[in-house]
Amino acid sequence: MHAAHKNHDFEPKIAAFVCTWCTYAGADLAGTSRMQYPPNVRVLKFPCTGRIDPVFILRAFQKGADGVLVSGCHPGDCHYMAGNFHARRRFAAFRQLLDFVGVDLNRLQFSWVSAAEGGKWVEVVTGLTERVRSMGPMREFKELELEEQWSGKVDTPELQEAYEAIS
Amino acid sequence: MQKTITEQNLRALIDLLVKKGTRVVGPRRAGSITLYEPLASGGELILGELPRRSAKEAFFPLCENILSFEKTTEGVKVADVDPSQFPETVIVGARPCDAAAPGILDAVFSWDYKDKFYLERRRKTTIIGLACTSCDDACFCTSVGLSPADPRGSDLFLTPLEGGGYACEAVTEKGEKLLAEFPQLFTDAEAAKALPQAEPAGEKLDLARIKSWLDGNFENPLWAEISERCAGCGACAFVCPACHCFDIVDEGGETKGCRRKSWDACGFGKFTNHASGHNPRDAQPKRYRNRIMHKFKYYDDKFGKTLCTGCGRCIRACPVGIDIAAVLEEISKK
Amino acid sequence: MIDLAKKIEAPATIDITAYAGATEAIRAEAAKLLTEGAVAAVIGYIPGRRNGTAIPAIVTSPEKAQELIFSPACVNNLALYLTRAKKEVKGKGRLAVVAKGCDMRALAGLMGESQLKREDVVIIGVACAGVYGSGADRDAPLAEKNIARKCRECRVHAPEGADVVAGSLPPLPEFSPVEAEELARLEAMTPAARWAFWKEHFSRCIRCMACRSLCPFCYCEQCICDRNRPQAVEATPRPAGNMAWHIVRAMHLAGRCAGCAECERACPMDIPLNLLNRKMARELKELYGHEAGLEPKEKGPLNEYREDDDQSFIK
Amino acid sequence: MSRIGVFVCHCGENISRTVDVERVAQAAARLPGVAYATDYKYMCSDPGQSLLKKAIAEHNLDGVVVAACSPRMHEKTFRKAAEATGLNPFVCEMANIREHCSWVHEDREEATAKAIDIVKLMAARVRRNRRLAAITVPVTKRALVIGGGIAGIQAALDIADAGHEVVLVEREPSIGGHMAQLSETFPTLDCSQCIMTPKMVDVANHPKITLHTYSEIEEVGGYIGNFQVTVRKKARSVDMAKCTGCGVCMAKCPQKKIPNAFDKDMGTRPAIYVPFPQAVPNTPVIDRENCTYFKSGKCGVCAKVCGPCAVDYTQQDELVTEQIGAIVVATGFDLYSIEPKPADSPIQGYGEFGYGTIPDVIDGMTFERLASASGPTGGKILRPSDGKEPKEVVFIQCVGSRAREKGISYCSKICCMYTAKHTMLYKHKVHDGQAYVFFMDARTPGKNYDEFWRRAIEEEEAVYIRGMVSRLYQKGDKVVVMGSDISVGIQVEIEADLVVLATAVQARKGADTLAQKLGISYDKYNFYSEAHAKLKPVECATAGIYLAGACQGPKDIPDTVSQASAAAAKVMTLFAKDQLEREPIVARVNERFCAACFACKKVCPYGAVEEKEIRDRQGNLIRVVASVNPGVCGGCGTCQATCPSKSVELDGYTDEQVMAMIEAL
Repeated sequence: MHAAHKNHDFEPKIAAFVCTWCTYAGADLAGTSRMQYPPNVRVLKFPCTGRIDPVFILRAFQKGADGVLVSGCHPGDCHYMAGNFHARRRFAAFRQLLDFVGVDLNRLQFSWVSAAEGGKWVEVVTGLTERVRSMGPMREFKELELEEQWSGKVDTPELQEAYEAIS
Repeated sequence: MQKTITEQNLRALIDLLVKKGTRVVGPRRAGSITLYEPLASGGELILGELPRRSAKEAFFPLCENILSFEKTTEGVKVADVDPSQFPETVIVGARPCDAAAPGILDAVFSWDYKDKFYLERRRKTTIIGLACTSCDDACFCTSVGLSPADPRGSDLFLTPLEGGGYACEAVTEKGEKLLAEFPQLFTDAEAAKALPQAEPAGEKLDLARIKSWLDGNFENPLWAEISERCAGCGACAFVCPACHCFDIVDEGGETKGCRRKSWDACGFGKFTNHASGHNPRDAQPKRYRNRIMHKFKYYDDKFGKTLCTGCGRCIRACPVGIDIAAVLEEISKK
Repeated sequence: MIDLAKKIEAPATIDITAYAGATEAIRAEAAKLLTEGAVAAVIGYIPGRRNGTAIPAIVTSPEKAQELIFSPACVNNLALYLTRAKKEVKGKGRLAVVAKGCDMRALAGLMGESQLKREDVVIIGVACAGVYGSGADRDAPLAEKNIARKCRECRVHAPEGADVVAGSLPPLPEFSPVEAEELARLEAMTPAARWAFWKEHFSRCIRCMACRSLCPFCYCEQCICDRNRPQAVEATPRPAGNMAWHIVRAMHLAGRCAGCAECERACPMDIPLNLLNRKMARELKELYGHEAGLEPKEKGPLNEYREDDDQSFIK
Repeated sequence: MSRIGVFVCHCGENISRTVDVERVAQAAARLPGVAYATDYKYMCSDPGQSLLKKAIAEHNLDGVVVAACSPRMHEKTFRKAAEATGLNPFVCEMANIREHCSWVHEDREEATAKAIDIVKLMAARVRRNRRLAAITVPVTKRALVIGGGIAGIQAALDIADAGHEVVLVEREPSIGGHMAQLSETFPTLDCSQCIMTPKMVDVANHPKITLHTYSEIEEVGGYIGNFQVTVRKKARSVDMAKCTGCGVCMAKCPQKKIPNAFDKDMGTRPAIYVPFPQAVPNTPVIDRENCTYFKSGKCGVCAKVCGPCAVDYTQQDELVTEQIGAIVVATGFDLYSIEPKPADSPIQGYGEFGYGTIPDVIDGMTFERLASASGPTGGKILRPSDGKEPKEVVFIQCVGSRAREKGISYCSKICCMYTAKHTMLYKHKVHDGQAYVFFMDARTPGKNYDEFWRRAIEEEEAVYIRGMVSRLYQKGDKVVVMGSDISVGIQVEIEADLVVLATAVQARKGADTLAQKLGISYDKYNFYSEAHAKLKPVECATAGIYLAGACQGPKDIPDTVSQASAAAAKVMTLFAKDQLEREPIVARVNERFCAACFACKKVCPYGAVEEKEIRDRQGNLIRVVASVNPGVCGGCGTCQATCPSKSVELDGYTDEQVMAMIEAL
């Protein structure tokens, strides 16, 4: 289970948006069970996947995430009854949109991880980390962030440096 | 004797300037439209089309950084943008309505506060103007006192000639310098006949009369009549060569970011929104009134100039068909 | 409904003499409503100064109603003037609106979103064979080369659910669906190629917000993109913020956009915005069988769910 | 917020073994807004908490991040500690560097770097945390029980016995429900009425119980602790205050041939009637559809014979509004019928059993009435067609239940047991009769249940045939039962005198309508949904509404009574306080920016969003906006993710907090 993650040229940054009742607890279980997984993931806790706004995913990519995970309760297990059902539709639509503007969906994963599925949490996080690592950095949004309108462009060494820092 | 240049040499001029490291901006194909953009070569220059946006962005960018900041343990580090890094620029093929705009805008950018961003770019820019031989029913430069062959604002002015090529008139020193720098591209020729200039349909307007009506009609039902249909977008202002409102925002992160200046428009509902939530221009007619007042009264009051070159872009761009030429005509009849 | 047989036989040029009948009917109905005092204003179209143009007009007198027209230049979706974004117009009182089939879909959507009550508006529907596209030749007869892209695939030529219907439909030629083809072309690309496509288009965006201002569904009191605490989308027209804005816009309209394509028409930078809307509309139809604007619906596809919704994408 | 304290816990060695806690504290000290950072061996210990409290006071901290274990472990601990110093508990957050870091990573460098990042995220969040105040809601200590069957009766009595007022609403003219119809009950064969009627009388006599029979719920407004419930009291045509229950009206009513639904239409009753002799209240109602006076204006015998002049033909439906603090829903069940169903119904009838056209094919409840001493036959088992005593009776289990092809996949739970009971009752009454039972398998989990079932086979000689019945048809005066015995693999054909179908338990007709009034959810069979299948089996997700009995799903009497008492206990727990306090993680609407599209209302799983009118001082309506009732909001935040303009925000998880965290990624 434990991926050897030494000597990689590139360590992806993975943002995980999870619900507190299922997936956060599942990740806790992975901890109490002393399972091992790559340290690339940063967890942001929400009450429910229903609270997770597509803008957060977009923003995470813009702010440098190379991969994003959204995970919550299995259908029918939602602490709030229907939050994950609403989230499911929202993300079904949003991922199509991201795909359409050219975001490689291999960088974006949705999963159901229950409070009992510590092992699944490890699997999901490890799988996504390794997949994104093999894909290399998410260049698109980062490059875009550095771009200016031609009229406002000033080519400075700092900008050049920032560009080079992406990969 | 008159200097002339062939179209081929005009394109060659662009190539030479680009090679030299000068930024050359001219009408260029951008997707399905034409925009003033930096040209990579003379071949990219589009002649015979009015770009969708004006040339003002060469001096007054759509968006530019004015400073960057970074919070460190030692405090906040602020770095100003250094205007000396702005590139030397030549604008090629600016139509009279675009070439005339900076001359109008200089006043506001160098009045009490000297806007170094604008002024430095302006100083470093040479404008090669180009007379119009065709126009459409939105063009109304003649109505506001300009003409399709008006060299005002251009440093070098080109007039298309019958049988091809352009007559070149050096309007300013910058223009003469350009002629002198590339003598091989320009020929002295007997003046061939210039192509007939375009003839916009509108009659010349009595701008003084319009202004005097505006002076006394801050409140008038006309404003609502014209602009109830206004959707409140900024298309008119953003394509306008003379509109120059901007917003300043800080963007980026909490610890690191940029202060940016970008175009704004008085048509936006939030344009005059106060932090308190109060909005003095709380309805679209008040906002549209400001647009007309600013162009034909306030700017005149302050700088003695009209803030419109009659390019007609706002008429073409307006998604609800608000037609500034028609509005002016109506006011002039009042 | 449109007679298919008639459609196939029809010529490639649309006979718009029927539009004159629509004009007459609109004038009569508007004058009647205004004279009776049934409405405070009629929102319709009047000719613009320039040849082949028409502009929205808010008409309050029976005399002025005689200026109303319907022609292929009547491109605007007048549903816009019934939204809370146009408080000045809405504040006049009960309104009548001239609506093409495509505009009716926006009205239905607004009703579903509690923005409009059916009884508060008189809908003068108009049978519409098509309108001019952006930048099209407005002197030539309405035909394949100058008809708007959305009209080529229109399925709502005859407005349904209007209070009165003005005009009648001429025979309708069959046009190739260029938007659908463009969508298919994009979908066949690699993600990287699509990114390049949109990046190029969005980089041209100047954030004039015409797309937002013309959209009947962008009636928010405060757009999230105007907020700066927190800032969800950068306000400046840089490529990064532009991309974010257009993604957010498309997402907020998903399941709501009824395809009037006003965003695309209004865009002074010619960004093919309706492709995004169409893409989302198609996905939501495929996923949840939802089509926006066919009738006022209490809930859109993204504010309801089924327990057995597709979740094949969730691992 | 700008003076945050970061406290990094070693957790003995649990964290410090893999995470360099000192370095985490040092890095934390440099974060924006952090005024103080330290590390300590055990933050959760008494000295650890003292350290926290002392630092808050000494360094004038206005926010706290405890980098330690999971917030699920100790968030409460540290929030309490912070609160003790006068700090708002909601500005204290935990950075989980144990379960999410030290325990799952081995590399010290990597784990330390990650721990620093986690602290950074939480510090960014805490800077935007708002000081939240606990929400209190007043509680009206008055319960509504909907349904007067055994579940409703039990719940009502329990709550009333605890000293709280109860309003019990029953749709029928009498309380009692299905249990009053039963003859005997499994597994003890108690006489159902003997144990039921005393409870009914208790209800009628209880000073704390207001009974509305022949009444329905018209409208429900409000929220936990503060419901307003309007009850429609249908016109009884008899003044309950005057009626003495003497029964003369019923005896004198000339219209006596109305099928008695209580007896499954086997007996008859007059047009002015009580459903059964032990009815509570013992006040008759006039069945206006069948009453000659109401049909033709002639007759009026009952009014003439009524001594106290209680009969009132002019009576109208009456609407009564009750202020209620908690609601127990105990609306019970209906039995499936094999009759043909509408074309669009997902549930099918049984054509192969004759769609209910064979007179001697009856359901279990009809058999109960036949077996009941107070039933239409006086307790004799006589078949409906010709009144003969059946000598061979076939019982068929799982009719409609566990029958996916008929549209119901669930097990009705009680049929195995009551069929076994029926075979016994039959054998007791028809000594020379033979009972056959077709069954898929017997489900007898319950105290003394399996013993009871075995007794039916071993002592009462019921023949159990494992298999399904494929067809029933009339042949002469017999009903031919064609089935299979899968244990021996043969086809079986029995010529029976009577066939009894153990039909499925279904949700009450109209259960969905009531659920919509109450704002509670229900499954695809219209059974009401509990908030959690395991841990909240009595609560609805809508706060303040509780479930009892078969309205939630098929149940037998002991389970029903247990759940009813549990629901009562929940109500009493709620009523133990004058004010309801809850975590302030609730959504709030920014009314200024709300565009009133009500998308939030559409997605709210709790029905917490209301439409609020904003009026000027003269009372003119200015606009309508969404408004969240904090007493009802569950705190999921689906509204905020749905709101296009983010004009509704979930406290504790605002966009500002989330964006700050994303920024700090």
